[in-house]
Amino acid sequence: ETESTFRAALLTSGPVSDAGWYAGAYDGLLLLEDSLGASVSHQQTATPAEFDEAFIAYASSGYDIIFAHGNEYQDAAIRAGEQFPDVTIIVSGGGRVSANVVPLIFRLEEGSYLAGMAAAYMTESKVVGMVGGVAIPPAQGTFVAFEAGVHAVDPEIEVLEVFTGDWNDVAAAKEATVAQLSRGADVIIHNLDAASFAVFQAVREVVDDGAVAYAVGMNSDQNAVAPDVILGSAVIRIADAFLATAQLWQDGRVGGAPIYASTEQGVIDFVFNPALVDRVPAEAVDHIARTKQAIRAGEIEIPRVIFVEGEDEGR
Amino acid sequence: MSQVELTLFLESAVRLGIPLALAAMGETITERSGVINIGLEGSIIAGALGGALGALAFEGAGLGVMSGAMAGMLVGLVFAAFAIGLGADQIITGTAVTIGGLGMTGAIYQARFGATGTELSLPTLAPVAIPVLSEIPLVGSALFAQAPTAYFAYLMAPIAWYLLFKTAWGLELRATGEAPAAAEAAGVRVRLVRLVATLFGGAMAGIAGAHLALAHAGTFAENMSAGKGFIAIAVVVLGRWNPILVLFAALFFGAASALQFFLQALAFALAYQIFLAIPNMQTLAALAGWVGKSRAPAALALPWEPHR
Amino acid sequence: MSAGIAPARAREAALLGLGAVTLTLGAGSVLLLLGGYDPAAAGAAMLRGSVGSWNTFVSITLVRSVPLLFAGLAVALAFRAGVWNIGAEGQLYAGAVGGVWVALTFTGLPSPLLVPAVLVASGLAGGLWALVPTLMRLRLGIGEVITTILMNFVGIYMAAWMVHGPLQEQRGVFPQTDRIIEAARLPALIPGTRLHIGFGLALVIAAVLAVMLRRSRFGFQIRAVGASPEAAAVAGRINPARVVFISFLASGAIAGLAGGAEVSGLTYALYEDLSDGWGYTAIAVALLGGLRPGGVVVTAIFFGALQAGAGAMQRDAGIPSAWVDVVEALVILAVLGLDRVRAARAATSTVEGGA
Amino acid sequence: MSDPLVRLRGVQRRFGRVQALAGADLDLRAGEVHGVLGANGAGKSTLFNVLGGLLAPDAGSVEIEGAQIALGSPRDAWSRGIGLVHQHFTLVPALSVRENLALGLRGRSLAEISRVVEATMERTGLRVPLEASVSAIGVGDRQRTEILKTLLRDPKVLVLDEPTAVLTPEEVDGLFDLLRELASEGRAVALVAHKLDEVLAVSDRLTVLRAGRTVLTTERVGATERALVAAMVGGGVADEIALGVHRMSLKPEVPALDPSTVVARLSGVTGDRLSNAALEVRAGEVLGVAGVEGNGQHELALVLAGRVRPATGGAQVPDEVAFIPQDRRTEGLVSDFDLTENIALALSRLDRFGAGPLMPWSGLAEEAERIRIRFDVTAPSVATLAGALSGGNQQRVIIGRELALGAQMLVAENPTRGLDVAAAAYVHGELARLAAEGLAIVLVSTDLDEVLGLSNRVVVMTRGRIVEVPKNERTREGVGALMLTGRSQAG
Ligand SMILES: Nc1ncnc2c1ncn2[C@@H]1O[C@H](COP(=O)(O)OP(=O)(O)OP(=O)(O)O)[C@@H](O)[C@H]1O
Ligand SMILES: Nc1ncnc2c1ncn2[C@@H]1O[C@H](COP(=O)(O)OP(=O)(O)OP(=O)(O)O)[C@@H](O)[C@H]1O
Ligand SMILES: [Mg+2]
Ligand SMILES: [Mg+2]
Repeated sequence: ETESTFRAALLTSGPVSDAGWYAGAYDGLLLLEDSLGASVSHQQTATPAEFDEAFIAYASSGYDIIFAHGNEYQDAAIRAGEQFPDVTIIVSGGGRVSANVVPLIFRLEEGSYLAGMAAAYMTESKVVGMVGGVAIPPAQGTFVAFEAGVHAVDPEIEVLEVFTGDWNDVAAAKEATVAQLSRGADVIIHNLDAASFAVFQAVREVVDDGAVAYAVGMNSDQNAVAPDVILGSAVIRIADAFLATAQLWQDGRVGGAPIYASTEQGVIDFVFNPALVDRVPAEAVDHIARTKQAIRAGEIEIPRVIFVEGEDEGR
Repeated sequence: MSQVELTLFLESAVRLGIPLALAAMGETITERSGVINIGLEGSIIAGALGGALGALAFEGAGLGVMSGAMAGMLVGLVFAAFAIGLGADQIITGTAVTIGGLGMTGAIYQARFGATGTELSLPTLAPVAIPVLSEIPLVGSALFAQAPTAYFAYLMAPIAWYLLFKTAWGLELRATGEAPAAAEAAGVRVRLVRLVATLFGGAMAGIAGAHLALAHAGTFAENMSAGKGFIAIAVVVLGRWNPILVLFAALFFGAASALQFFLQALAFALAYQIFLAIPNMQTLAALAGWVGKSRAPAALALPWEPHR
Repeated sequence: MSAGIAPARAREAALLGLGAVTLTLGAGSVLLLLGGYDPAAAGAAMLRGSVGSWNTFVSITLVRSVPLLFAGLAVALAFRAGVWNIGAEGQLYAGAVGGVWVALTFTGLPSPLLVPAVLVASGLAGGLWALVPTLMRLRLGIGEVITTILMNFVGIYMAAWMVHGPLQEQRGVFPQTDRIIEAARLPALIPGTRLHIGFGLALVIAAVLAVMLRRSRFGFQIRAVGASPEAAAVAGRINPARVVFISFLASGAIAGLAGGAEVSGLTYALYEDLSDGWGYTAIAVALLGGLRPGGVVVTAIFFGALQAGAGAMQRDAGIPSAWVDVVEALVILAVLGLDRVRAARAATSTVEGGA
Repeated sequence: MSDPLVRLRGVQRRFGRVQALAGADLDLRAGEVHGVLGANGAGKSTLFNVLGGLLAPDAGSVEIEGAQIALGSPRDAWSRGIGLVHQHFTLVPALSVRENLALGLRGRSLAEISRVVEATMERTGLRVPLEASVSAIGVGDRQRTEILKTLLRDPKVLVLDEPTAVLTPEEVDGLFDLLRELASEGRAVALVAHKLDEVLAVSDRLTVLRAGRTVLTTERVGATERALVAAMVGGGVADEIALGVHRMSLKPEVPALDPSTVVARLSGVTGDRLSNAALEVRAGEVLGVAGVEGNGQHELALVLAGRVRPATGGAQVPDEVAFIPQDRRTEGLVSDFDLTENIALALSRLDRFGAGPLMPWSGLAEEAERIRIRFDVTAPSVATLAGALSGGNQQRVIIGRELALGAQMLVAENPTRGLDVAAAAYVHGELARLAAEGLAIVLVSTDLDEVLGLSNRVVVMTRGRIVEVPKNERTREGVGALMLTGRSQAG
């Protein structure tokens, strides 16, 4: 019987079957089990009332590292961190830092900035749209960057924004998308969970009617979901980020400062949909590739929503 | 709004109203029999999963809708077994059925497609434009270029109305919901009537769920019913327990919901949470304006056991 | 329907109920096995996570029961008066907003003043949220079932707007309020545990309601109006509108306390999704508790244990959240079956019978 | 003699601790009208509910046309040709009369049903407003609807549980003619009623139940009222007074027209079925109000009792008015409350039980027990739910409670409806005694004998107007004519 090296837990506020944000985290947890031999556990919390409870339960039954996958966990994480100094808590998208509570910040802005550039090259109507779920800082950040990416290519392009208030409400997402399409948008990016499928469906319906329009995937590589309409995806490789974080932690290098996951480590990316990439002008593909290099090298400043307490301009 | 935008707005209103109309129409029949099924949400989500799995298995959206109806009905049967068979409290049973329906669909989905889900691509229910009718200016495309389930809802409204108010069966159903003791004394099989009405309601909610999965999203997602069961129950009241009015009430709610996205898309500088609350507030205002006193079936939610 | 039933029939009903319990639990086990999970481990985790130790029971189960307790009492009070308040969910959110607003605004107050102020504000806000459906019923004759459902949605969005807008934390990025100061937090009821005095307050309210309903004149009026408004008016010369008005608002206020106690006793800030449909669960809690305050206390703790056990099932037995919901639903259904057994036994042993 | 159509033997039925039937026997023969008598709570309704398939017996047998059968539901009973008109209405208030009539008649088209309804109304003379909602019609129309509903199914055995209480004398006569005719067609008819003269007038045979057992079955010929009452109440309690008071003529003198004795005064009260109604009620009198159902008597009673404030016109009524309302099951009692609670409903207001925010439960429970015993309510204890009482016993609870109120005025609508002979006599005696002690009593009743027998003054209501009946016209005929025409024969 192999002795497990450490115990890792994951908290999510939504179902891990969303093939997106939460699924990525769950994959990350399984990766820790497979690659590092961690013994793992997951709890899906429904309300803030459960946050403290879950942290205490995991910490007091000997878990070493807890991935709390969402900014909503940050206050409870700080409290638990004080009560259980030996445990390390990683808060995805969190804003508060302590010795053993560390935000893991995904620089998805970098990917969505590139997505914005792609959208700008492809729009004919000079109107593009963004459909969000809940207006939390990481989501707003991706939209700010998307808009910047668009305007980096063509400042004249109009960018629409809408939030449905629900990551999973497909009907709402569909109508929000239709509303933007009807206002002339022909490239739509989303920041949703399960409801993202409705965005693709809405775009597909106008495409089937003969229009030219594209959707942009987000969070995970969604290119295969709707290969007929998705131009490309702004990707977070969450599982890789978890693995890298766990390795850092094993080396004793986690604590007191945020961890950033970006294009630099290849955690964030923008990937064209291979099925549609031949429609993209070579000039655009090239420009985006060059920009990606520049971002990686820190030569381009991507606008973003700053939300970590005391965060400086560095990485 | 321009002409084009208005048309698009109306289309969107109808699209959003249809799942509510389907579920609420079924619930109307159920409630008319004296049973309030707040487990409707469970039937809707089951219909969504049943619809998705059926469409995949039979490689067709039509059979998917049928599977959705069956799944919704199955959930209705569980509700009926306790609320009608055992005479257990309808509200508690409905609460359990909602929780169980949401859980069971998630569990089945994960069992079938893996813990982290998958990017399903389903045969979808494409909109079908009805010749001539869909050419009517303004409302034509909104009403008559929709998914087939929409036409089913249009058809069901008068059919349900006729059944309810013009047939002996409808009379028994209404009597059962108003005064089960009197209905029983007149020879009506109260529990049988209630069972049938509940199964019908479950099937309609299942179709609503299948519509969500196959006509709206083109996929299944956990919790994708997003509270529509509760809104459908409100729509039943707004429609005064009359299938035809319920159809209009659902479209009204759909329009109010569509408005929020158009207002947001027009970039009104208001917090979007306020837009989200608009349909509910508009409905409250509408109630204050027109419904006045409408009365629920007198025996609604009261368990019934034959005297014996 | 108050019909005394014959003993033989009561026995049949009891058997039917027992059958239902066995069937539900059996079905649950089979389902879990089919899903590849161990029902015994699931059950053990559920028990351990809810009543496995005194601390577990106090710090998790009882803590979880607090909002259900307040909201359940609110629903029971309303239902007893014949007011179908399905709106505890919205009233809870309103109460949370009201409470957190006071906690964030009057930071200069000493704790013995600030804590009561927070609770009073949440009660007032919940009552205010109930005022709209109350007036729509009494002035316009519009049934409260629909208006309270609609107000629930409005309440949830109102709270969401608050944490994105007027009450958003200082830096204006996260959808939550600032943390409330220590002085505004509810002290522990049992030192060393997470149980805050909100639980004690709820018990006090339960006791007051119990005495009021059973012993007081106004409580009697509430029961009379709830059981038969016509007879209350004609035989009892009671003004049903007055009784409805007072009990509807009081119900809203108690539901509001659920939200206030949650933010000031547990989460210390307002977040979106504060409640997982507790206002709806509360209806089941109230009904299963027989609409009696004492019964509500028991069923609220039972539901608290169910939720506590659900968390432990995920953590300790590795059962996914969706499956946990299935188990929860089956447990509720099994309890319903047991309730039928109990009712049937009661019918055989008392004169009145009555369902 | 042929086999009876229905043979009930040794039927037993228990509700919790109450043995409602303890071995009841009954034969119903083709061609007969069979009167069934018994004190309140004797088990008459329970027995017929067993025959109607609503209740399952704990023991005993039900034979129909010689075959022993188990009736599983009312539907079964219908299909065996048993038609039951219940003591308490089993109509659906929210539906129209026509819909109520059609309910459960599967296999016939609505048009066909309408034809049969018309024909049956024609044949029986029972006329009902077909399109009206049942919630909007009076008790008389409801009773007619119930009877029609049963007749439409063409039953072989027709059972009517206290159908006459709410009908006018003419209608009672008409109904009895109809029952005789139905019997002569070869049906069996069973009739439950408390008025001995009525039952004796129509029946061929009689059965008396007491405490759940059949104590007497006899041919009409040779049966005396006295023997029947003796069987009903058991032994010597039945004396002449019990019979006499029921048909007494008190005819006390009208109290002096002293304005100081006016207890209540209405002037020009209009609205809700009342049109320009004016009335004075004086201490010490019984003011009888007669009229065909639905002419405003109920509304008048509500105004006089202070339960409704009139829209226009003046109404001076005492603060506290004892009130026996028309519908005991919705206005008089809360079915889900026990007897103490129902009594508390009215009496907890009284100072004599003490003030303060708490309910004086101990005093109220004692009072309830006192009323239970004084009015001989058949219930195991004051903790029995009102809904579980027999109809007559419910009425006793209300009367007992309202009389205990000690008000200056009593408004009573059909106070003895559903009471057995002895109880009705007792109530009549109480009313007379209380009037003599100075209580002002308004007696609204569809029972003309009761009105004429007890009242010092009589008024008639037609279409919301109040007309006083001259002393010399206070006869069944005179008042009857006034009720129909609104005009006195003399005037
Ligand atoms: N201070 C606390 N605050 C909140 N929750 C706590 C606290 N201490 C313990 N708990 C919770 O209560 C559970 C049981 O705690 P406790 O240590 O009292 O139980 P135990 O008897 O040791 O049981 P076990 O053997 O399962 O640990 C813990 O797993 C934890 O979730
Ligand atoms: N559903 C019930 N639950 C409990 N007790 C009942 C029920 N129905 C009848 N009883 C009791 O059974 C007894 C017989 O009642 P039943 O109604 O048969 O009397 P009845 O002869 O019809 O009287 P009445 O002349 O007052 O109508 C009464 O004591 C009554 O309280
Ligand atoms: Mg421990
Ligand atoms: Mg009777």
